[in-house]
Amino acid sequence: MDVHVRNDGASTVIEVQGEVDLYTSPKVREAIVAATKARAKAVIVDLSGVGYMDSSGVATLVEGLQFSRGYGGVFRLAGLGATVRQVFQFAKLERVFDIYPDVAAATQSLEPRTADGS
Amino acid sequence: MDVHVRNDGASTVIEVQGEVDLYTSPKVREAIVAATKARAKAVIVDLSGVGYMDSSGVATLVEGLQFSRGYGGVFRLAGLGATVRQVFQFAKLERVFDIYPDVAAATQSLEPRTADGS
Amino acid sequence: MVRLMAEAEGIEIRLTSDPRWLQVLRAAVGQVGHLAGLDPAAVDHLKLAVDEACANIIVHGYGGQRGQPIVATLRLYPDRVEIRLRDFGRAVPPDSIRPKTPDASRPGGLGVYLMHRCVDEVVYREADGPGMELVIVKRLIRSGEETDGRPRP
Amino acid sequence: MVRLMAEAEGIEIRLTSDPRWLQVLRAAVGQVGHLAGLDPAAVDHLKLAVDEACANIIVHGYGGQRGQPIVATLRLYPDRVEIRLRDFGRAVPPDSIRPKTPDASRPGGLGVYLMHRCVDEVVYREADGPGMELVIVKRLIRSGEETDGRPRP
Ligand SMILES: Nc1ncnc2c1ncn2[C@@H]1O[C@H](COP(=O)(O)OP(=O)(O)O)[C@@H](O)[C@H]1O
Ligand SMILES: Nc1ncnc2c1ncn2[C@@H]1O[C@H](COP(=O)(O)OP(=O)(O)O)[C@@H](O)[C@H]1O
Repeated sequence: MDVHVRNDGASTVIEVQGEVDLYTSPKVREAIVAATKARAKAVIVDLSGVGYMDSSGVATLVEGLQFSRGYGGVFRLAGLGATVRQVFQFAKLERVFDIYPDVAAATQSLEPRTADGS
Repeated sequence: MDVHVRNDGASTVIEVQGEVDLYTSPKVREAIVAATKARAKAVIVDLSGVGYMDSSGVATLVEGLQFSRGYGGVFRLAGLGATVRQVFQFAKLERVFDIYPDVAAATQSLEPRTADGS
Repeated sequence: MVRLMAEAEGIEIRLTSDPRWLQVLRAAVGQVGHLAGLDPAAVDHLKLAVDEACANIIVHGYGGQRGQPIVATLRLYPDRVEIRLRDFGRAVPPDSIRPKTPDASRPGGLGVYLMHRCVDEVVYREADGPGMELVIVKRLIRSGEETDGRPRP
Repeated sequence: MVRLMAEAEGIEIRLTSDPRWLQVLRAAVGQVGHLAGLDPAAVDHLKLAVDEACANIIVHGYGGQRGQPIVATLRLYPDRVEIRLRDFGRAVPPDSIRPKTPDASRPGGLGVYLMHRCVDEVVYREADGPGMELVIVKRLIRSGEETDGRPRP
């Protein structure tokens, strides 16, 4: 499993690749803790490369959401595949998280609205 | 592993999906034996859906080639992925078989040449 | 094939309580599910149930201590896949291990609940000796049978 | 991680001489190779070597008889993955098992040859008791090291 973090001004994107379980979730947690400690305005976790996630991965994301809420940040998930989405459904967390089809969609809605747009 | 056989006039296409090993190669052999017993003019084995093949699979294809040569038939392989191709390289069989990028290419060259094409 | 399937056929995997072996066990469980004819979603469910059960053995049974033995037995029956997990750690009364209703305000506490969502049976038993024994059953839905078990007319 | 990797860490898989378990063993071997940090092509090679060795145990060691035991031990070392296969079938002198040069005019006879092409060591040994023991070694190429083993300047 790999975790890549990139900062593109408005948001911190945490890209996760591989299987998230008891062995690998600490690495995801590390990235989330770093981003939320730095009080990133928006954290987007890109799960499009994740084919498997167990409850330790889910718990890590719930923690991230709580950290982020603690300072009024935005915490979003993007690109959940069918297998991962099912775990969120089972855990009744589908409505607790802000879930977007992909990072582009998650980022786009962060941009400040144009004057004539609101 | 699944084996699907289709006859499209000029050729019998044996489409193999999955992993070919000691457990599954008898199913591939069955299809090849049936086609060559029926003296199919051309047998094309589509391996594009095969992610793994061991020596029992290779032996099955060598047998098929021999059956086919026995009555002057054409025997072609199509769509080998990197993993399968490597096994053929190791076994020094890359030049023994007629290997095509896909079934379309393997079928096309079977068609009788047009009058002005030769 | 039918003859062989009539009796249980199995494979046994002995690992230690190190989280990195979980992915190896999952890969093996996935292939057994595939062999049994489960569809890909059902295979995922079986993998998740076994993974959660093993993670609990590592975290609760062995308190996070590495290098302790876990024995997984994967068996194919005509009507089900059965996976037994045996540990030699701290045992708790089998019926004290119960699914908790998910609570979004608290991370964790999902393992046993997910196991029950994913498979047909989750039975903890007192082991013969130290530790616990768990049997996980995933039933095969044969063609001609509805998901609710009623045969088709 | 470094501390854990300094000693061998392993997983043991007990299967029977039924060809359908080969795919389960391969899946587990693949994950162990992945854990070791092998690239996907090297993982494929390791899987093929183990698969060919097991197929030979089934066909030659047990003469095709089902239900006979095979024990695979998969170990991670800092510099290599080591896989031991133990059977309890008909033994032959270890050095009689040799790679044959591929011959396109004859199907079969490729197993041992492919094993040697795929991994760094293939060592058959007389077992302690009936059957044979085989050790397969795939070395890890660490960054800063060339494929020929010479350290970079
Ligand atoms: N293998 C086990 N050995 C001992 N206790 C266990 C075991 N598995 C589960 N438990 C107990 O069941 C409880 C519920 O587990 P679970 O639903 O997975 O949530 P969590 O592991 O997050 O606490 C655990 O907190 C633990 O007390
Ligand atoms: N596990 C084994 N037990 C006994 N004999 C074996 C074993 N593995 C290989 N052999 C012997 O080595 C020979 C070469 O094997 P191989 O190269 O795989 O070709 P093939 O299996 O097609 O004969 C076999 O024919 C067999 O005599």
